[in-house]
Amino acid sequence: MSDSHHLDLLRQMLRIRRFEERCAQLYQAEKIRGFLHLYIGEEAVAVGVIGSLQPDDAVVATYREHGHALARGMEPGKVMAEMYGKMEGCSRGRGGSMHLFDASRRFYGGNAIVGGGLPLAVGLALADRLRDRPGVTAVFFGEGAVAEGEFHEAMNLAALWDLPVLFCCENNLYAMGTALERSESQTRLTLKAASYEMSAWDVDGMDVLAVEEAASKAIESVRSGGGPHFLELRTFRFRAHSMFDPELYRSKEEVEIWKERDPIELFRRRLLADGALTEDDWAAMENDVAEEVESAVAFAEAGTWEPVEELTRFVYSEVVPS
Amino acid sequence: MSDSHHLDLLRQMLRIRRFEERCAQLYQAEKIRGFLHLYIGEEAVAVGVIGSLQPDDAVVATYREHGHALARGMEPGKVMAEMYGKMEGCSRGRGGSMHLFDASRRFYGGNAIVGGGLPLAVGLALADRLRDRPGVTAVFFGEGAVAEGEFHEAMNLAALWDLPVLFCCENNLYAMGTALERSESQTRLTLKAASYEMSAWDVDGMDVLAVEEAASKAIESVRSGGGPHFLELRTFRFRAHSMFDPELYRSKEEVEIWKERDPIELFRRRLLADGALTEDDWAAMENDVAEEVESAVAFAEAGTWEPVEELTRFVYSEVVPS
Amino acid sequence: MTSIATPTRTITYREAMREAIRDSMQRDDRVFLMGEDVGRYGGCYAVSKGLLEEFGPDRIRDTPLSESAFVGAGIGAALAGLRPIVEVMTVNFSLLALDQIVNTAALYLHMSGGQFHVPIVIRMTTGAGRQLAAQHSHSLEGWYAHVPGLKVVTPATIEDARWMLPTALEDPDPVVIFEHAGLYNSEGDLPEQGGPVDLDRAVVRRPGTDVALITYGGSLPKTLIAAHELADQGISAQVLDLRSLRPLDTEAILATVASTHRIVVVDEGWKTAGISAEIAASIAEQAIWELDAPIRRVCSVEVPMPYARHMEEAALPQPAEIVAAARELVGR
Amino acid sequence: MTSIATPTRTITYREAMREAIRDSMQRDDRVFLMGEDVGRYGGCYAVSKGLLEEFGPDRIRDTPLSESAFVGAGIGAALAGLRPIVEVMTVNFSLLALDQIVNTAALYLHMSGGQFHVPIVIRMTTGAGRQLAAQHSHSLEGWYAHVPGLKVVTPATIEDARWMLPTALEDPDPVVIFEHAGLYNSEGDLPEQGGPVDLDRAVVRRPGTDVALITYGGSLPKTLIAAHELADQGISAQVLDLRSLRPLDTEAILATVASTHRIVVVDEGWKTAGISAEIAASIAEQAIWELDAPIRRVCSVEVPMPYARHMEEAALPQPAEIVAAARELVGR
Ligand SMILES: Cc1ncc(C[n+]2csc(CCOP(=O)(O)OP(=O)(O)O)c2C)c(N)n1
Ligand SMILES: Cc1ncc(C[n+]2csc(CCOP(=O)(O)OP(=O)(O)O)c2C)c(N)n1
Ligand SMILES: [Mg+2]
Ligand SMILES: [Mg+2]
Repeated sequence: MSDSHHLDLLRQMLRIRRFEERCAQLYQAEKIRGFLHLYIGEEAVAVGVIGSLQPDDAVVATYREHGHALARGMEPGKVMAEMYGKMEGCSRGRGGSMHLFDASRRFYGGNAIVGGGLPLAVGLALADRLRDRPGVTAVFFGEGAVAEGEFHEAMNLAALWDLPVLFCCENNLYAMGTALERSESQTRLTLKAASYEMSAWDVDGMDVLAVEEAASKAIESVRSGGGPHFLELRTFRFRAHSMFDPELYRSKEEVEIWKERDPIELFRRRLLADGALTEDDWAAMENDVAEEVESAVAFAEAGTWEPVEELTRFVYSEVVPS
Repeated sequence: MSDSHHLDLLRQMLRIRRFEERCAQLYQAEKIRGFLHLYIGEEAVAVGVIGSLQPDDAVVATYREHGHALARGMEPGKVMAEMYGKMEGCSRGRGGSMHLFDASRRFYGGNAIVGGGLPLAVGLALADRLRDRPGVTAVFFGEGAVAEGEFHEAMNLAALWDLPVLFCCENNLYAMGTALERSESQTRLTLKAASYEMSAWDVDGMDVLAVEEAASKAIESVRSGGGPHFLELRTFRFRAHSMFDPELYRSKEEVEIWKERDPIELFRRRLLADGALTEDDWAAMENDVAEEVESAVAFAEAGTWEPVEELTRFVYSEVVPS
Repeated sequence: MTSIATPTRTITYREAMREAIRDSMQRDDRVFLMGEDVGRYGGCYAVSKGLLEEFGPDRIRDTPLSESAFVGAGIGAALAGLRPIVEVMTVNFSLLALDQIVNTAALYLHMSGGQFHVPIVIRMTTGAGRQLAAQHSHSLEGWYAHVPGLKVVTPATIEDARWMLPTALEDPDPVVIFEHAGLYNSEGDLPEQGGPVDLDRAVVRRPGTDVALITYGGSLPKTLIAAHELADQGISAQVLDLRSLRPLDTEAILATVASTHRIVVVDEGWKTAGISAEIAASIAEQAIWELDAPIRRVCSVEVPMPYARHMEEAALPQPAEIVAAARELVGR
Repeated sequence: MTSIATPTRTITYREAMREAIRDSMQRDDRVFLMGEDVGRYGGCYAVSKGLLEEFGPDRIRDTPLSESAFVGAGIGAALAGLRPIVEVMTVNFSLLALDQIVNTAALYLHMSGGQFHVPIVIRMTTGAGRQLAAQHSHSLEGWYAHVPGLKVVTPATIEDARWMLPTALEDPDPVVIFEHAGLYNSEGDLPEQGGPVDLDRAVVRRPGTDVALITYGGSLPKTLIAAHELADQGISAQVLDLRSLRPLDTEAILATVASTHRIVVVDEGWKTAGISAEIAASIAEQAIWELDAPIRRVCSVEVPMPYARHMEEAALPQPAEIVAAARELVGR
């Protein structure tokens, strides 16, 4: 892979990190309300996987999806405006942080029901298959969702029907306050896939190149008719589950140890060592990203409120979709 | 095992067979209505497993549970009266064939929602565990139920909490008209258990001794704190799914081949060969069973109809349970 | 709605449904049928019998026992441009798919600011009357009618069984079709020249002036029997078939009130907070002074459905009760 | 119900709930709490904070994300003699457990001819108002109230938060407790000498003669504000807190009608076929001639709940609308 590609991976992760750090501030400032789930620490996963997808592929994510939305190329301004609840937001201000959508990029959100996106992904893939379209559907979910019946049903259906689905399990070891070992009797998640005769790999989710390599291989196999594939992406959430979480369930030490494996810092050092990145490049990158984030905030600030009269619009369709 | 025990196993299977053959006639005669799911061909499973349980153990079954009810020692008269819809029935005539209950024998029915009994069994076992009672809960379900999310959730919970549950999967190869290979991407069902780190064996469900041996071992392990256990009991339904099923989905030949492995006939021949059974014994056994079935029918016929005024009784409790 | 002039043929409700599915699949290759045992078994109620042979396993798709996943998959397929008909064998099992129906199908369009349409049709059998006992006898139409984003229809006639589906498939939003198990064997005349019918208007199935009997779905035949008996007793009862429970045709309901001033609502569902409550409530809000008598509701007794025939009959609305309620309102 | 004489102390709704759980667990070792994050996390809404340390992981049991299984397990444990309190984090997720609640918990006693009691208590948070958007803002109390075999209560006051649970745990049948998320931080005075309260009677929270405002749960505070404003405008509004949605205290509802003759029902749930419909319907059936004005319902607008604050406020019932509805009925 070329240096420029590596620099781009670094930039993508940095964009997400700075964007969300700003979101946290804006939450304190009460510009953003509701639930806010930060992806900080897990950026390598969304960047590595989604960067390996094609425009015609589909993405289904969770309520912790800012990183996925940005990695998919959604405009930061529209995403930020959505969190502000502005009409210029990617969901018209109706969804907020948990419900980012972008039909033009086949970004199907943004689902706040744990496991709820999994059956949806199976259906998107079924449609692509029945219409002989080359699309692959990547669905993201946490390790906590593995305990849900919908995970089981969706895995079986995708495998049984050989559908082009890439199951991306973001194993950050906690589901709110519930550690994996208190959620699963068998914590080796790739064994679940085996029970559906689905191929599966576990991947270091803190190493963006490892994620990218695994994802590319898996996507290629899925696209070429190899059936669905399961990726366990081992990562960690550096921040609380949401802005309300006092984090009683884990120690500061545990978090600190994981922070030493910060995917951005690890990759930055590596590129510096390789000489692919200079300190100046880095400073410039930080600058560009900071500008992008500030213009996103400016866009959101300048946004308008949806007129209350439009509350009942789109309960039902105004036009018939083709 | 003693000859007398073997004869008893044979008798238990025969009781179920003749009882259900009579039910089929009574359905034609419109004495029994609603759905009627016959267990004919699968008798060795209920007899082998339930015969190995203790009185304090609990049983949870499906809508195909006549055999389980009889094997658990429920009076044939009360079961038949239930199918007649008589007040003397084991569920007061309110449940019918799909909802046989007997609190005195910890027989929790009789559940017509596929997979619905599985979470219930986990809870029964949890209660026994929390109260330090020695009970084991045996839950029966078909291979079709394995695709349901409730199966997945219940298996994980039982294994995660190390609960005394014996999961008995009656794999008769079809879920209504859906063959196992059209229902599961991975048809080796014991692999499912492995994905929950639960021990599992597959057993020839047409050989009552094999079932009994496996069940006894499994129950012993579960009771002694070994955690839940999964048994796949390979069997076959000789009759249609229900009285409405035209059986378009399978060939007569397939059914005929399986009938050659009729669990009753196989075991009868074996006992005759061993000299444990004589033709006279067999004739006597047939006689006893026929009498039992006829007295059950007589009991049902003599039964009374619940007064319509009692329709609203037991929507809520009349007494506080201890 | 059957006009007398046109030639008709006699078919069953089941056949009308099957014809509707076949015809829709022939016209539009984006349409497919998915559900438990819709293929090789021929459909639990034989509605899809023969379709597998005609359309093959891709379009007549047997699913495992996974209500949440295959309904959710139908929603995903609809989002991606197909026109799935998802059959949930019965409303009783739809409880396992409610999360997908309520939290995804019903919300996605509004929540995405108008971006994502979910043109799915979900068919399910509903109702009691066949001694299937408590877990197989629910009527939860009222629950579905409670949810914005869904459309809920209840074909009660042969013509609606034949012609509501094509309209539902043209609809850009999720439509839930409730088919009462007791109707499948009913026969009726279908006009040869029929065509798609609307999904939102109630229809007067029998004119009348003294009292109005408002009902839908599986209760329509019983209600017509009651109206007939009332006629024999010199009482002219109008019968309004709602056809759609969401949206409710409030205009038609109010017109009925204005013309008869006495209302009996007949609903196989439980009374408390069911669709019968909504009908009574909307009248109490919008036409209370039009009433010459209190509103009466004839619904199932609020008990889990018992197996024994006599108990089930006692639990379900019967023509005699409808007649009694109407007579009480009319005062003779 | 707070009598003026007795000494009181001020605590929050959340603390009252926690005290109720702790006290019940201390009194009866068959009682245990089970649900997602009730233990180490301290409860999504901090209700069970500190209880794990006091009672240990067997009785304050964290569950995996498996709503159907752990609710079903609670039902099984109740069948086997325990007294589980199962916390479903919010009503939105209870859709995944509905099969167990409706097809097992609600049916087993009747279906078994009276053999199997299911003394389970299921607690869930309900309601909107915190900008959590469409999938996290449902109010489905009306759905649960539709189901025979369940009891459904909606504590709206500190005293009910503290004293409904012990009664629910004594109850031999399944009781569903809805806790509105907006109430947890509310403070109030709790009588030191309190004790278990009934689960089936409505209570007049504010006397009044011109109009009655009937409500429950999270809408009670808004409704009391409206009544206060109405008083300032010279209109005496009675406020009836239903407390229980199943059974409904019809007697109290009819008494309210008889004393005020004008009814406004306030319900955060959607209007169509919700609990507000049942209240209006029962009045239209049993006390229609007592009414001096049509019944009015102030409910949430029938849309998925939007995220933006101004849109969410527009979608939810507000005191101003309640006031307007009441004034319209009173005619000043
Ligand atoms: C069905 C359902 N149950 C519970 C919740 C509440 N909840 C939101 S996120 C969450 C934890 C999910 O953990 P995981 O799947 O590992 O994803 P993560 O948050 O770690 O990314 C829970 C319990 C929910 N949103 N949906
Ligand atoms: C949740 C649910 N879905 C569908 C049905 C309809 N149904 C009843 S039995 C059955 C097949 C079950 O097959 P299996 O689990 O293998 O048990 P078997 O009948 O073979 O003993 C189906 C689909 C049901 N009762 N419950
Ligand atoms: Mg996690
Ligand atoms: Mg089977």
